[in-house]
Amino acid sequence: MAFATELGRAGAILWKDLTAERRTKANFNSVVAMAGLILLFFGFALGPDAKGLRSAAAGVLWLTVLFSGVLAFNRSYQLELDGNALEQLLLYPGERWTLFAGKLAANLLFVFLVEVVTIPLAGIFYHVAVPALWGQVLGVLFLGTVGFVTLGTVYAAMASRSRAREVLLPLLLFPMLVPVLIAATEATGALLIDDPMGNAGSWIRLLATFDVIFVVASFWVFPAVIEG
Amino acid sequence: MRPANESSSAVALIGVAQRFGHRWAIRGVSLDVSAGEVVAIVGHNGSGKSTLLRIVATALRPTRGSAHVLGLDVTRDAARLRERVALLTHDVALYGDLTAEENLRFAARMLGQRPSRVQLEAVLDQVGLRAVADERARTFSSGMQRRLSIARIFLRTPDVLLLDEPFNSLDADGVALVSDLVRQTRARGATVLLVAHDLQRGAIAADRVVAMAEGRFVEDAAGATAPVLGEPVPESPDVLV
Amino acid sequence: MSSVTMPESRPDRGAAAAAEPIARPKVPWWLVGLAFGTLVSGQVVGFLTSEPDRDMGHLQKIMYVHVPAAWASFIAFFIVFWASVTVLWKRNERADLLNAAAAEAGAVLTGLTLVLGSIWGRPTWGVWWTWDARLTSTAVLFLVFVGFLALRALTDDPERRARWSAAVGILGALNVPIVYMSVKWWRTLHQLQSSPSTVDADYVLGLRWNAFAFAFALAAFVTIRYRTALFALAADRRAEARALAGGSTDAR
Amino acid sequence: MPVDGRVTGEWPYVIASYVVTWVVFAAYAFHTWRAWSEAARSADRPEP
Repeated sequence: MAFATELGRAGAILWKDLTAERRTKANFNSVVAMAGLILLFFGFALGPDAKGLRSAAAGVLWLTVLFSGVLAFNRSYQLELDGNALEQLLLYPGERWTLFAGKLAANLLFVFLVEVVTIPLAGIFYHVAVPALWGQVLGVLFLGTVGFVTLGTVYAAMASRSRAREVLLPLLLFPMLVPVLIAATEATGALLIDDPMGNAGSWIRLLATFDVIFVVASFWVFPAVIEG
Repeated sequence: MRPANESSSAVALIGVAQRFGHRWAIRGVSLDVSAGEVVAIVGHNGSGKSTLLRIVATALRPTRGSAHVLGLDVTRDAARLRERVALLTHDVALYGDLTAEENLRFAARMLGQRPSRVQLEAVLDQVGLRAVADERARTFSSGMQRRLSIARIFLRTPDVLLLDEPFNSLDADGVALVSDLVRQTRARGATVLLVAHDLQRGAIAADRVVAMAEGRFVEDAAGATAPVLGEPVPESPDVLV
Repeated sequence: MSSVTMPESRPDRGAAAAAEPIARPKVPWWLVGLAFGTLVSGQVVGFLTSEPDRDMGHLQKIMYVHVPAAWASFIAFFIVFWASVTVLWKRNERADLLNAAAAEAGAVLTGLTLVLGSIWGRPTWGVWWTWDARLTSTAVLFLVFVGFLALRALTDDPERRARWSAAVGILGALNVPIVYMSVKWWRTLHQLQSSPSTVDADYVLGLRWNAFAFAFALAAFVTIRYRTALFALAADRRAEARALAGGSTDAR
Repeated sequence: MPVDGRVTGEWPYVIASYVVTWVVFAAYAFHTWRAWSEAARSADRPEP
């Protein structure tokens, strides 16, 4: 019962963030535009050779997701900082982890929606057909995004309230994402060519391990991060 | 002066000090408020009165001293206190892209309630915003935004009600709304602490007026005219501020 | 008129604390001496006991500073992790000072490890940088330390700074083994040359000696930085006592 | 690069690595000393 009430609070935050975003779409449109730009520019940097583009596609896709997604996290807290809604948020009864659960769910959904647009675009630009193992590719996308968004949600809670927040968030976040970037890129790259060496499995396990560790740790540290 | 008895006092502060970086917003204050009392804290900007309220509301951990509300420690028992204490924050704390109804619905859900549209409209009606229930809070005047933030208080029946500058940008009707709220809260035996730099004449019947300056109390006018305000003689037994 | 309490002074310990002199921090000279002595002697021993390596020749001698620096930075990260957990668990402000001291020393040591690895890599592999698992994960470690210190520098409120850097410290420390594993697998799959990891028995004495020397140096630096911070905290407390000594008022 | 399986011309790199180590230690020791003396000075300073 009590747990259901707490989940209800997380649901309220998710609903509130998505409603606000649905109204303006300002965040979504700019992040998707940024993702498109990054995809295009990597294409220019890599050259028009179709074979080279195809082999670079997995890495480019993940970098695009990371670089464009990171723009969203600070904004998700900007909503709370305008009019000092955060103080009110912290004064509601209930557990603080629900705030994290709500923010995490909202950010996850947001980044998934960005990916829905970005991934087909990457497929077109980089000449990648729908792979035979598309189910596993989706699994990698899910696991990689969960790891990325979990840490992004924690670090943005700090960065958005500090000076120089635009610089601080990537500075804190990106070094932490090295395992996500490597594992997700390797797994995606392998799966796009039907995983001939059977490597994807161990990378997926690494991603899953990363996710479990950091989801648990983030729920633990977040109450200390968000207060005051 | 009487010793702070934590169990019988609604609010008991002893030697509370609050520091922000190198600045001391509160430099050691002690306050004892009985249950059912209405206490007004007045003072200029930066005198520390809002900070004091935020400590009582568990929004800040006091740097020094002890603070108990309803017998509970504001630092240790903060989670339990939040169920029984409500703060009308200085900022309106609204989401501009949500409608009035949605802002209120969000607050209700954060309080663990599942209100129907009709219930929410009834509350909006109380603060005079029913007509604009489906308009975005961003389009509201500051007075309307203030009313909407007051509507959140109407969702609850707190044992301690904290009001930070409740009259800000309110018209005469709005001021009457707040004074009604205070009267009703007092009538059901709950405690009210309110903070204002400019108390509107006759708006609040306070049992006590406390003045703050530079992080300390400078006056404590219990049942008497508060000299700092230069207000006329009150009607017994309350202080009309 | 009933009781109007006017400002009164509270003759509490604050007034006494305001006048009290603060004890100067003691520099642990024995530790500084030990660190310096073992560093110098360790390097002499290293040079005397190590014949040129079959493949690397005299380059092997870089191992006596490179590897201990890496090990010492790992110790620093353990301290950061432990101090961070203590900060969040006990809300202990002294643990935060230790956290800052260890992170700063750790950043210096990881930075040194990177530069030394680069100097070693140039004649060995012909490049200044290689995507070796250890070098790469040390670089990530360095960046985590840098982020930690940047966050501290950009956060003013000491209480908030303590909580935030503890969160970054815990998450960063948890990530170290995962980063190392991921980089190692990544490299193995790419079939590049591996780093010289087997240590010949001739080099063990010099390596151990230098490892202790770097650990002592780390201990000396962290101790002095920590005591400096404690000292600053005591001075701050005195200033606080002065600020509050003007007396508090009661309204009861 | 290895010639006959053995690296040559290695001394400059060995010397450089030890010089770098001592320079870094000296610089950090200086930084530590300066922070210490600054804290000591501010503690001695009377409050305004």
